[in-house]
Parts: sequence; C-alpha cells; structure tokens
Amino acid sequence: MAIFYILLLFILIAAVIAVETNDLLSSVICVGAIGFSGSLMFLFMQAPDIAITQIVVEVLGLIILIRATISRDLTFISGDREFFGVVVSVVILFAIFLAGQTVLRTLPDFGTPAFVAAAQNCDLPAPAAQTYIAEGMQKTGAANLVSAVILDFRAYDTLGEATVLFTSIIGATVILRKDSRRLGEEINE
Amino acid sequence: MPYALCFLLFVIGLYCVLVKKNMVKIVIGILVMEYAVNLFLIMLGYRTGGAAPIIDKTCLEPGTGQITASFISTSVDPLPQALVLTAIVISLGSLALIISICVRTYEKYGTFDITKIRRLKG
Amino acid sequence: MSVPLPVFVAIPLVTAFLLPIFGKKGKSVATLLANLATISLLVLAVVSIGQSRVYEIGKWSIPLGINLVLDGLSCLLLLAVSTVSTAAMLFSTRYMEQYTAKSKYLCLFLLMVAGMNGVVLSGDIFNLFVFLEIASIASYALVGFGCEHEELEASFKYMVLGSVASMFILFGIALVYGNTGSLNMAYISKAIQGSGLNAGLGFALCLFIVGFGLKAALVPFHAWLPDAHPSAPAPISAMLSGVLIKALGVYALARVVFNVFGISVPISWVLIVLGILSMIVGVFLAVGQWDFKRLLAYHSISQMGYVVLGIGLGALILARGGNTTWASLAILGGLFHLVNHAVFKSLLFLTSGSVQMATGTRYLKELGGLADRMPITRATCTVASASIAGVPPFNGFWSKLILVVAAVQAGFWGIAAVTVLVSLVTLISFLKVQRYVFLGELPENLRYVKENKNSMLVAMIFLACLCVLMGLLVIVPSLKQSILDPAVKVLTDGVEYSAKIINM
Amino acid sequence: MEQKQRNSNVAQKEKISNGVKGMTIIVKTIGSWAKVLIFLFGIYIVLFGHLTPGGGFAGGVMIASAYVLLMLAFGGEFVKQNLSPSLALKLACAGTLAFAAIAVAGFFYGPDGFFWNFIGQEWLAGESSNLHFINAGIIMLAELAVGVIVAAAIFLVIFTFSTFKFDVSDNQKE
Repeated sequence: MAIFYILLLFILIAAVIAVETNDLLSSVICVGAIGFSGSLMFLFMQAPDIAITQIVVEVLGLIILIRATISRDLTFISGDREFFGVVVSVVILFAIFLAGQTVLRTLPDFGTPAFVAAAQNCDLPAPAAQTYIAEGMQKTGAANLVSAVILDFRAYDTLGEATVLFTSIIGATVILRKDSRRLGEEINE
Repeated sequence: MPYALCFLLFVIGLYCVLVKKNMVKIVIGILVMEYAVNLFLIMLGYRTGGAAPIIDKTCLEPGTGQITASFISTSVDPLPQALVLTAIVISLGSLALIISICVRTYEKYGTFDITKIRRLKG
Repeated sequence: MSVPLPVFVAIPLVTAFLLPIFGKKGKSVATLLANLATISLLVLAVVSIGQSRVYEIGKWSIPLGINLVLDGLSCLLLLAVSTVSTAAMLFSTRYMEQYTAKSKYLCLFLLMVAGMNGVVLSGDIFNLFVFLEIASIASYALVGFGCEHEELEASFKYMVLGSVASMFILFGIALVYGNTGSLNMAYISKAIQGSGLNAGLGFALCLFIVGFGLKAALVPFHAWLPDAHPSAPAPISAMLSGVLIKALGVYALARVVFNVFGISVPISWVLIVLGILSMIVGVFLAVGQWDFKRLLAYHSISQMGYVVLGIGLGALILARGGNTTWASLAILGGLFHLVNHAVFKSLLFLTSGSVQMATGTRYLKELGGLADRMPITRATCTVASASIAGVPPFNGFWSKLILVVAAVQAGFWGIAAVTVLVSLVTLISFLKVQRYVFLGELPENLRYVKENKNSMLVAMIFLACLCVLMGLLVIVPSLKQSILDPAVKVLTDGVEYSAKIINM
Repeated sequence: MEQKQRNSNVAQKEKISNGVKGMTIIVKTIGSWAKVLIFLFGIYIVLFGHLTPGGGFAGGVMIASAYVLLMLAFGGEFVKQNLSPSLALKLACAGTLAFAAIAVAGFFYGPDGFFWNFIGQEWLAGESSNLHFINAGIIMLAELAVGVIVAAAIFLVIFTFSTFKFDVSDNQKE
C-alpha cells in the first residue's frame, strides 16, 4: 500500500516540475519520469499488460516529443499568460478539485473493485467483469483475460483503436507532406 | 485517498493546458491528463492483495481443470485494463498528430509561443 | 429489409483502408470508390428508416459484449450524416483537385464518416468514446489539410480543446464505471434508476455536459469553432458544421442526458441557458464578420443554439410533469431544426467553396456582382440563405415555427421572442451576404470568372432541392410518422430506453 | 541579433541532419546484433499475447522499435532501403484490412456474426480447460493483424518525423 503513495507522490512531483520548469527538455524528461513510474504503478496494481504497453509507448512518445523540442534551437521558454488569467484559472481549478474530492467518496474504497460493489445491487445481472473472470477462459480460450476482453468480448473497440492509430498516421503524413496545394494552372485544366 | 491524488494529477494537467502559452507545454498538459485518467481507471479495478488477470496452471484445479475459487475471488478487474490499453493507443495516436501539427506550425511561424501565433482574430 | 448494423461502420472503414494503396495514378479509381461508399451508405440509411433493433456484436449478450442500437434518433442522424456526406463527397471530386494527396483526403473523409456512424449507432458508452475519437482525429487532420498558417493554427487550437473534451468524457466514463460497474448504456441507466443520482454520477454528468458541449461548440465552449470551420477545405467545412458537431456533440449529449441519466429540472435549465446563450452570442458575432466562411461558422453556433434550446425546453416541460404534447412539439422542433441545419448549412459552405474556387477569395468586400457570372451558385445560395433565415416555404421556417409555437404554448413568451429576434438578425446578416457577393458592382479582376463544373453543381442542386422539399417532412403525416416521430419518441420516453434494450 | 540567431539555427540543423546519417561504429555493431533480438522478442510477444502478458500492441511497438534503433544507428537512408515508407503505409493498410476482414468474415456464418469467434467454437465446446498455444480462435489472428498495423504505423510516424526537413527560406519570408 505504501508503495502506491510513494509512487503517486513521485508522479505528482514530476508533473509539477514538468509543468513549471522553463526548460522544455527537462520538461519532456519529467514526462518520461511520470510515464515510467506510472508503468511501475501498473505493475504493482497487477496489470502487467498495461505496464508493458505503457513502457514501450513511453519510449516512443519520448522520441516523438524530443524530436519536436530538442532539434529546435528553442529549449528555453518564457512564462505564463497574463497574471489575471492565471489567478482566475487557478481559482476555478481549485474549486473543481474541491468538488472532485467530495465526489470521489461515492466510489467504492480503494482496494475494492467497482464490479464487486456493483454486484451487491441485486436487481441487475452479474456485472460483466465477474463473468469475464469466472468464465472468460472457457468462453474464448484465451488464458490472458485482458486479451480475451480486448480481442473477443470487446473486439469492436479494438477495431476502433486500430482505426484511430491508422487515422493518426494518415493525418501525420498529410500534415507533414511537402507541397499542399497545386499550382494555379493545373487546377483549371 | 489515492483517487484524490489521481484527481490532483488531472487538475495539474488541466492547469497546464489553460495557463501555459508554449505549444509543447500544452501538449505535455494533455499527456498528464491522459496519465491521470489511465491511472484512475486501473485503480478502479484494483483489489487489495489481488492477482493479475492471467490464468496459468496454478489457477486451475488439478483434476477437473476448472478455475479455482481463490483465483475468482482475488483476480483484479480485467475490464478497466482493456479500456486503458485502448486509451493508451488512442493517446499515442493523438500525440503523433498533435506533435506533427506543432512541428509544422513551428516551421511556418518560427515560434512555439501561441501568443505570437495570432493570424486569426476573435 | 433489415441491414446488419455493423455494415454502416464496415463499409466506410474498409473503403478507407483500401484508399491509401492507390497513389497518384489511381486517383480517379479512388474517387469513384469513395463516392460509391457514401452513396451506398445513403441507400442503406434510407432503407432502414422506421426500423428499430439491437445488434449484439460477436454474439455476446449485452453486459458481456458491445451492442449497436438502431432507433428513431440514430436513424435520423444516420440519414443526416449520409445525405451531407454524399453531397460533400460529390463536391470534393472536383474541388479537392486544388490540393495534393487526394487519396489520403478521401481516406480521412471516410474515416470521419465511419466514426460518426459508429457514435450514432453505439449502445456502449466506451465504444461511443472510441468512435468519437476516430471522427475527431480525422477532423483535426482535415482542418489542417491545407498546411498554411491559418489552417495549422486553427487545427492546433481545435485539437487542444478537442483533446481536453475527450479527456473530460473519458474521466466521466471512469466515474460512471466506478459507480455502476457497467459500461452498457442500458445497464448504466438501470443502475442509476435503482440507486438514484448520487454526487459521483452528478459530477460525471457535469463532465459529460462540458465534454460534449465542447464538441458541440455551445457558447462558453465555442472558441475553436470560428477558427476551425473556415480553415478546412469547403466540403470538410460542410461536414464539420453540417453533421460533425451534431453527431459528436448534440446527439451524444441528448443520448446521455435523456436516456442514460434521465432528465431533471436543473439539467433542463442548463440546456436552455446554453441554447439561448449560443443563439444570441453566435448571431451577434456573425453580423460583424467580413469573411464569408467565418460568418457562416458563427451562424452554426447560433443555429446549434436553436437545437439545444428545443431539446432543453422539451426536457423542462417533461421534468415538470407538464403537457407531453408540447414537450414533444418542442423536441420535434429541435430535432427537425438539427436535420434542416445539416442540409442548409452544408449547402451554404459548399456555395462559399464554389465562390472561393472561382474567384480565389472569400472576403466579402473583394467580391461582388457574381449573380450573372455564377447563376447556379447564386440560386442555391439564395435558397440556403432563405432557409437559414426562416423565410416561409423553405425548411428552416417550419422548424423555427414549431419551436416558437411550442414555446408560446408552454408559456415561455420570452424564449419565443428571443427566437424570433435571432431569426431576424440572421436574415439581416444573410441579406448582407447576398448584397456583397452576388449583387453590386463586379470588381475588375473578377471579370472573367466562370461557373464551376458539373459534379460540384450537382451536389449543390441536390441539397437545394432538399431545402425546398424538407418542409414536407412535417406536413405529410406519413413521412412525419416514419422519420421524425420515432426520433422524438426516443427522447420523450427517457429512461425507458434501458428497459427496451434489455428486453429486446 | 535576429539574423545571428537564425544563422546559429541553420548551423545547428545541419549538425543534426548529419547526426541522422549514423552514429559511431560501436552503436552500429551493437545495434545490428540487438535488432535481431528485439525483433524476435517482439514476435514472441505478439504470438503469445493470449497466454502471457503483452499482445499485438506491445509486440508491434517492439518490432517497430527495432527499426527505430536501426534508423538511429545507421541513418534514415539505410532504413529506407530496407523498408520504404510507402511499403510501410501499404503494410498498415493491409493490417487494418486483415483485422476488418476477420470481423467481416463472421458474416459468412449468418447476418449476426460480426466479430463472431468463428474458428474456436468447436474446440471450446469440447475441452473446458487448455493452456495450449493454438486454442483461442480469432484472438491469435487478430493479434497478428494488430501487430502488423502497429509496427507499420509506429515506424511510419517516427520515420516521417525524422526525415521531415525544415523549409527555412519560407520561415525567413515571413
């Protein structure tokens, strides 16, 4: 339990540094720190699939981010927007945070999965998660229940996910292409 | 309590998006928000002293091959993990697109500062 | 004939995956394929009018798998999406010759259509989020398609706000999952009916309203729209203003508020206030614009206000336990205006694209006297302007009339007055467009402007005919009963949605 | 002052574009060994996704990172000869098409068969528990398809980013 608090505090400190530092490169490195400690956290929360994916995505995300920052000469940046705007947004965000604090108490306690709490509501059939755990392997033949969920029970979501990736690479190649418009003479013919 | 810290992370990301005026900083803010949501979803499925939702030989009854009751009562929730896997991929895709827009904008304007990038009014 | 529902998503997806394989040489084949895909979607949407059913993907029964739901409301949106996308695709065949990388453009276009169809059909809230992301990401890339200064800036602004909105929605989904342990909208709705709306779910509802409000560009969240919509190529502006903000914003908002969480008086007031603010702020910002497409974009905000106002008014009457007839009338006005707006606003953007392609500019002060040079563009633009301003025989008139009647009957005189006033200001601003673009003196450099070629004109005439004929949707009873009434009934039934889905 | 900054800007860019061409001999040697291991590990992760942690997505990213390593060590031109961007785009299209085809193939078993696990049904009905390699029906095929999509897509993204050249003259015009 203590390890979660340590990691969360570390993530928060890294996030604050990433947001507040004036050096873009350190900022990007702090994002890396958030990502890797997040990956550790996933591992301790018994989510090895997510931990692996988070690590590999983090590496590539860092390469992309560093490509955007370090190869430009501008790694130093100036500060915030106008003072008044900053104060207003901080006040609003603090209000949201306080509201969120009271709201989060309605969730089941940390350490009790949501589906266990929901299963006590007798009117409804058993939550999907319970069935996945108890019968997922017989129904799909996959021993890794996460794979069973993403590629069989909710495969349609995964189709969407693959499409998002496909869309964004097509988008990135479109945005980074050399000439965007044809010359005037070509259009008229 | 861990939920609250996670929500604080979300708010920090939102603050970064609202207040900072550097494009890369804004992207970092969005990334921080994504981490916060992913962590939050996984926390919802965590069970104290739980086991990963992966069945191996120790989780099967030796004779019948049925899944043991102890696995059913200790396994963490696989559904949020599936959701987070999808969400991570989506965030990687949108990161690639938004960085390409940033790089191209830098090429056009020569700066990452959004207060100086103001062709459009209103 | 009952079409399997995944076909609506599978056709555009599979075509989109095929298209990038055609390079420069296969451009005409790619264009043909893309047009075939949109036309077949239109045919399928027309075929499935009046049906309602549930499709369970992978043969998994609902709490386990994902279900697709076709009911009156999704059918209405499917029709709107496929009509506008058919016209916009036909228009792009020639218009997009100005740009390079046309096959990738077509691919992104179809992905956007697939995303919208997926959102409209989905019965699972996380699946809705995934398809919403497909449509949004495709639209971010399409807004920046020209790669010029303004386009990139608008695209960045749009993408930042859009990503924040997506994160809000995802956080809301996480809160809902934590509280109810379910992701299927019918089961969430049932769990909420069982336990009541606690603080966590209320906060999730607020997050959904902000998130979908950002996607729909309602007024406090509208900052991105006036930049993003004019910057895109004209057919894409037509798609964005015509259907994207409706399918991702208003449809999703209505579905979540009415069918999942259930309506209450405070939520209805929130919707009404958002609607009125959007109407007034949008229209007054629009009057002062001198950029043709930017003016149209501000009008989109204002007209979306009508839709949200109609829906909110209906919700308020229902939540107070008032007369159901007037409630359904108000919702009918809102939904009918949604479809009408899809048609006339996309037509307006297409005419602006036609003018821009012929003259090379879209600033009203540099244009003028095009009435003789571009007669068809002029005629269609007049029809669309009359529709948006609510001039009698055209479709915009009917939906505004229904809204005003519903407001008056329910006793909201102030709202009725605001509706009429905004409509008048809209008329003034479109008189300005007519005056500066088509009448007046022809500038020297526009002397040799010619009317555009066939496929563009066909698309515009198609939409103009719809503008004239769509009044029949409320006048002819059989059409009204098969298209609009089921859609209204989905919203007025509210949380009975869950019982219907679970028993089906 | 402005001009000076621009000049340093250009100089730095030239330095970096030289850097893309390749690194020292040490990196090249180790990279050429490591790429095989990374590639094989990626394939292992893809194929065993239904039994152990990992799966199409993580494995696909690993396969792509083998190419990214090559790109960093040997430069963009070298990689372009092995896997050109247009081929990578076609691979991504093929992967997504394959995934969609798996989904649509269910329609051959009736109109409600979209994404139906049409391969494994008879085995699943027979044996209740089995931790064998091939027993999950479409899951393994889908993992393969996802692996191909992800590998091609990520490679393409990184490649596009690293070969994107600044048009400095355009910058100065402004």
